Amino acid sequence: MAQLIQQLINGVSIGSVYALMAVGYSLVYSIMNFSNFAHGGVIMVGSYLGFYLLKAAKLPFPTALAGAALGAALLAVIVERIAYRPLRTRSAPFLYFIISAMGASMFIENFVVATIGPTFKTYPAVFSRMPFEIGPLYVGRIDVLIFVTAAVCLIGLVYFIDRTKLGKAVQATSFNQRAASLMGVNTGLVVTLVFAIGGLLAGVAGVLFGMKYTVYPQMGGITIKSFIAAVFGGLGSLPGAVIGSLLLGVIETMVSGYFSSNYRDLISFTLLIAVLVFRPIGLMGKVTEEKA
Amino acid sequence: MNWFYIKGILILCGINLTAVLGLSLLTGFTGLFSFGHAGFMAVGGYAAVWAGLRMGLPFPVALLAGGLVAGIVSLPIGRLTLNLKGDYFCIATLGFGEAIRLVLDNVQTFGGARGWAGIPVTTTLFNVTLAAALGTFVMVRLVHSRHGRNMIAIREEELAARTVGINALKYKMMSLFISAVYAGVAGGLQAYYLGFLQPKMFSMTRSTELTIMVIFGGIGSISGTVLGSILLTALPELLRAFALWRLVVYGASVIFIMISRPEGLMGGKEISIAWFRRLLRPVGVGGAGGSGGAGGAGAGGRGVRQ
Amino acid sequence: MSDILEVRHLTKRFGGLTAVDDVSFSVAEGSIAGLIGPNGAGKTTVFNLMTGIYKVTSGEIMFEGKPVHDLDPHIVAEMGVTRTFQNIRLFRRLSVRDNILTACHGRADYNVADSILHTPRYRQGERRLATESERLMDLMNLTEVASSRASELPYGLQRRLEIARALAVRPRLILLDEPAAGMNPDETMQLMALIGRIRDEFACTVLVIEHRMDLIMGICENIVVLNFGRKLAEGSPEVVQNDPAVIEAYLGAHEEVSAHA
Amino acid sequence: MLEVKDLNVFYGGIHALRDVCLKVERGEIVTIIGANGAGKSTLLNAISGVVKPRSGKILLDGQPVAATPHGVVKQGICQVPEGRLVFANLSVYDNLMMGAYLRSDKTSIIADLQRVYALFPRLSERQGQMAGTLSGGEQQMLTMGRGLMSSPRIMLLDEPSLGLAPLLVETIYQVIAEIRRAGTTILLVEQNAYKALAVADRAYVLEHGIVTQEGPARELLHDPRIRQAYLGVKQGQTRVG
Amino acid sequence: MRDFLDLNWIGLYNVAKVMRVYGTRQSIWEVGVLSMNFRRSVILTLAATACLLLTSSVGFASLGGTVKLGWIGSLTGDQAVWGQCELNTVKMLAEEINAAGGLLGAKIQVIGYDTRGDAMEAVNAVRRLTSQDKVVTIIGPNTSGHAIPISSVLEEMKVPDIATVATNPKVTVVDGKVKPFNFRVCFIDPYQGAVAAGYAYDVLKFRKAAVLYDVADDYSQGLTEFFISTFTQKGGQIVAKEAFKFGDSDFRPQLSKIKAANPEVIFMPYFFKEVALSANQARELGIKATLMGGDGWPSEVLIEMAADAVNGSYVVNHLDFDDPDVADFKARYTKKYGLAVELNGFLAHDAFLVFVDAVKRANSFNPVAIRDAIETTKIKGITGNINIDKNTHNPEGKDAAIIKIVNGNYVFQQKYSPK
Repeated sequence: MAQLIQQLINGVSIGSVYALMAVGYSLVYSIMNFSNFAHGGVIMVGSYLGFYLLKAAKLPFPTALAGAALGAALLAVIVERIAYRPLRTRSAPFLYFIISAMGASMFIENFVVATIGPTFKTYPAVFSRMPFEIGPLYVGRIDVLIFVTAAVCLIGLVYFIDRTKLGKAVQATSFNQRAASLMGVNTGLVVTLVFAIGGLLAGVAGVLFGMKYTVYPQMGGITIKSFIAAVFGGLGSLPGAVIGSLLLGVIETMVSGYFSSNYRDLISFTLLIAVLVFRPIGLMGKVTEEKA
Repeated sequence: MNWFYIKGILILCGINLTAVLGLSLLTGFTGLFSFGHAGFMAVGGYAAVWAGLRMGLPFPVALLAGGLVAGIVSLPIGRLTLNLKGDYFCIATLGFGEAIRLVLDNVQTFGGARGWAGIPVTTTLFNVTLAAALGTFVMVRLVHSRHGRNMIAIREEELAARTVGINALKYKMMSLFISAVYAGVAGGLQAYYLGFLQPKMFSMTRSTELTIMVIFGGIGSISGTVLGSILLTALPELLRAFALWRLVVYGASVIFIMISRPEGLMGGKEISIAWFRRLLRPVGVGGAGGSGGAGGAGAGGRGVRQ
Repeated sequence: MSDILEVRHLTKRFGGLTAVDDVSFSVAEGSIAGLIGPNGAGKTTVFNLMTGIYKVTSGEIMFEGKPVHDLDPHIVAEMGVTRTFQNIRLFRRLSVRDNILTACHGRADYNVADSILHTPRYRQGERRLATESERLMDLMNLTEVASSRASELPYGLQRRLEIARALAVRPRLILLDEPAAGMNPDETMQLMALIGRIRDEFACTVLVIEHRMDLIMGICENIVVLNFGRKLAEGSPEVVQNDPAVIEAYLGAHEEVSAHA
Repeated sequence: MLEVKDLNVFYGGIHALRDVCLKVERGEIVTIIGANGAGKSTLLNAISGVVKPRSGKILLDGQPVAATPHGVVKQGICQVPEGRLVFANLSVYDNLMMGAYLRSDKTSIIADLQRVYALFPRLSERQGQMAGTLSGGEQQMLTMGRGLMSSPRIMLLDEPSLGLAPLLVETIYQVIAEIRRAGTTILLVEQNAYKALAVADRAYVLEHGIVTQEGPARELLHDPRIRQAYLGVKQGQTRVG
Repeated sequence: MRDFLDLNWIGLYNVAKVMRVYGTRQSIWEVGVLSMNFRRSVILTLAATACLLLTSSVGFASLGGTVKLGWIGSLTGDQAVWGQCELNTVKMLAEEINAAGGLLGAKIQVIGYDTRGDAMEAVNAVRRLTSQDKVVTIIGPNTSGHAIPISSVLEEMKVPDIATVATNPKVTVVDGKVKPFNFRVCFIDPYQGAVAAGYAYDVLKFRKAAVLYDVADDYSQGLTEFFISTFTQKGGQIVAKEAFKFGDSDFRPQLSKIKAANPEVIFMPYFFKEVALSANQARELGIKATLMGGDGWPSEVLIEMAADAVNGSYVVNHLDFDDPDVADFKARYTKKYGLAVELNGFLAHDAFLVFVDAVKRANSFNPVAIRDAIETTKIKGITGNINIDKNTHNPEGKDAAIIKIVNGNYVFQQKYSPK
């Protein structure tokens, strides 16, 4: 019993990491309707920024976190300007966006390898590594922080999107840019804003990921799991991304814990495909029946 | 430049071309975007080596067997995933590719993650060229038949295609099957070229590279596919002297081609004899305005929506 | 004349919304019939149900005595029912010729091997498809623009191409979804003539959704009126025009336009 | 009030508008009629900043209008796009409030909202519903209501009757007349030349991107050439009624 | 090398020119004269490609007074940490020899190519090194997956290769036949696995072991296999065998399961990043068992990332870090590059020694002569005595060093060979 609960805790904590990355990715997806594969690269850069701000600049943690988030936001905006905007003004199909995103991701990763180098970096200890012990169970401090951050980010974003005027403008832009611009919405700015928020989230995710694990140029690769989780939950739905992430985390954990860690991903993927076969838009995806 | 080295690059071009041709049918002509094609290469590679080494089949037959097995594997996958749209299909194929790799990592009969060594090096420039040329020939003929046209129709407007009597699922399956066969053959060629197989060789990065080659060459163009795969295979080699920076340059060129020429190198156009004739006409005299199909094509500069 | 199409108690629900509610009507073979009603009455949904794009919730659609509901669109097309779309859906990046050639595909039966080897069967098939599409382009006055991209055609020609593409399937029943939308009266006039010609030359039955009353009343022999997913009225143009329910829900009391003229 | 001078627009390689000149006076309804592809929508898009003209001037009260769509809206020009471009994923209320995006005076926004609800009672019934689930007619009402919410000085209406049932077309045109009565200037682009000419004060005829005719709407309505080309009055006439 | 750089820039400039044409095409398109420019751009592309091909074809064989030494490995990708350290090491040693008068009077020029962690790239790189650059020997690569496929090229071009850490037995011997041009300076998977298992059972007296390994990694699978077979043969019990997949950073599900099996020792045969993460997580879950690992462990980064978690763990290593020769090399490296030496650096160091020794004994730069000389290598490297066996091309009888991590230091315990 204790082990089952411990595994659940493990699963939720892994899921929270996925969720934190998936929220920013899903936000951009819901507005731009394409998978921003450069998101992982932005997370990685955010993580490095946080590392240097903490270690080299010796800034206090909140300042370093803010700095990393801002830096990542800036990078996300730059990527949008260079790699996506020209495509957008030409309303190119989503395929081109994905390829451009891959190019950007490749560029960012290898740029870091070439300049900073491939070595892993370790965050200085900001929090104690010692977990909370509740009876036979262990809950990591950073895990709690990550879970809370993911939840706060989600709630903040949902509030922003659903309750604020700017959020409505974002939704309107996502549905139809031209119509939104005819309402007086500066759509270019809105898109920039969306990428900036996505970048902010990526920066936060990067710093927390770096603290929990480590920092290295290929760390963006883990976002693949977040994409899968977002698909699982339904693309474009922010709560879907989070729920999908938590579910994927728990499923992976349960499969490794009670079935076979050798075939964990195979089983998770099979489950994903099974979900998609019965519900092709994911768990909470927007139903858009094609109108003839 | 040394011939031995060039030969190596050319063999690699041929292997990539074979795989990319298949993917071009799926992505460029049928409009489906796969992230798992390296998975089919893996299946084909392992099957071809199995057929050659364990069953003793001659090389060409083993290659075909590899292709066939990859094709057969694609059928159930296609049945389950081909109804998914856009990114959902991408993720599903990505999942498939990773799953194949995981299985190969675990199955010790094929050497597991440690790989399968001791495969005779049979792939030569001659037979790679032959395979790629044959593959190109078949593909050209295929896309110029009603089958090819039906696939293009599905890419352009699936619903309309279905209402004029095109069995969309069947043609998508056919497209996936054929592209898997190509990938399988390419996997076999690769296995017999390296003399070694390891699941690591068929990572998602490999799938991504193939897709980038298709898009780079141009959607819906066989000549673009040929050009794209040769150029992009050679590019990293030419940039070899830049060591650390070459993948940075590679990534930048991919972005650059997407934003400056998003329809890819050829973009729906084909190089034919007539095209060459136009090409060789003095520039500026002949073609202003573009004549017929070749000139007027190319995904509209600024899309007029609806 | 027998009925080529019979719709019985057709119902379609989307979640809680009933888009089509117990609708029954029939279309006589060789006739031109109209389906009208206010926006949102469920007309296009009926078309989608007939062509297999949606699955019916309950009820039957019989085409030439055989059920066609719940079949896939391509099978329905093979049986002889095809359609056009409200928002034109052409193969945009293909030429006019290739649009039609593609739709003719059912007329050739060569397989993949034939196409690779260019067997006589392939050559015959391709020749047959080519002649067929040339003939269609001729009939529909599209020969001049045969090499243009579909997306580059002016609007009226796109409509015509879509009809031509549908005819390439050799339908026994063709469903036209607002073919006159966005056409001026002159073009609408030509379209009316065209629909009549199609019926005669291609020996097929036409069912058309349209808001342009001049067109509907001018060519339809029988009209079905839908409102809120239910059948409101059915009958000849005269009957429908003077039906008070139809006037109230759809046509409106007209301060007649021609008064200005 | 609004003046377009020698406007040239290229779409891809196509010369979509050639030296188009146009004037709309305060309080007028001016209509532009013409065949499909004549450049009517392009003209509206150029005025509202969606399309960049190659050359020419667009003046509002003698001042050049802004180059971006949001700038144009700020100046009091609002385009109601064709094809019922509602924000399907937002509620009716939210759609209307999107119309008031650039305004911040709460009380006048609410007053305008009441006015829109009075014009289109259907919208007030459905204010909580997702716009995507509205019928075509309701969507057209919504786009117009949304346009009004920006409290425009001049409204550009693009094909308001497209694809609507006859009864709805009547309603929409009544509303158009009413909007004008309330003091908003209207530039109307229509396929349905009859309706447009009946409601408008003046009209322009656009053919292949060139203004071929202009004059009071009533005169054009009786012009035999126009009658034949755009009103379909040729042979006997089969007309309801 | 420098010639290459210069000439390729010209090619690149041509590419840039082509791309500028692409860039402006968008506006030209609008005027409708696209076909002309399209054709021009294609011609330019083809021309540029031809330029690139031509310019890079100007290769030089060993000019009077230089001898070329090749290196391949990952400079980018997941394995880049190790690859870059190897190349740095080889370059540094070459510079040192050159400064001291060179090798047989010739200066050593090191040409290093990236494999991107891709086997095809490795083959291409070797083709280029052997044919165009005409190197006399190749050092590297750092994974078995690349060392195996290059052998056919080596045999065709008759150039020897000395692998650094390619530990799969099949790198040098396949189906009982030794590959004539493949050598290595490290011990192989079966040996290392057996050392770990033997030490755990015989010396540390553990009876219940668990294994956590990377299922997608050949090295990890190899060690796991031989650890388990030796340990069970001796009478020990494997209470849990759990896998993760390369790229994972969270191991708690597997560790929770291992914890429930209550082992005395956990064998972790993978690289230090994952070791640090999994060790930390094991301790966070309250696992108190001793941890044990192979030559993927030793690194300064491991201590930095997980000093407490790995305290008291045992590592099977190639060398004793406190050996004076090792310390000297470490100091030189750190002084030059400002970085700590990764394990691969030590093996690259010894591979370089083998090369230098073979050239001296062969007294020739002929690759085949060098190959013959390597076959009879008997030298003392910093990782121990390297006596290449003619029949296996492996350094036979190389003792493993057992190291214990004590308070953030790698403390040498003993040289150990399994019985």
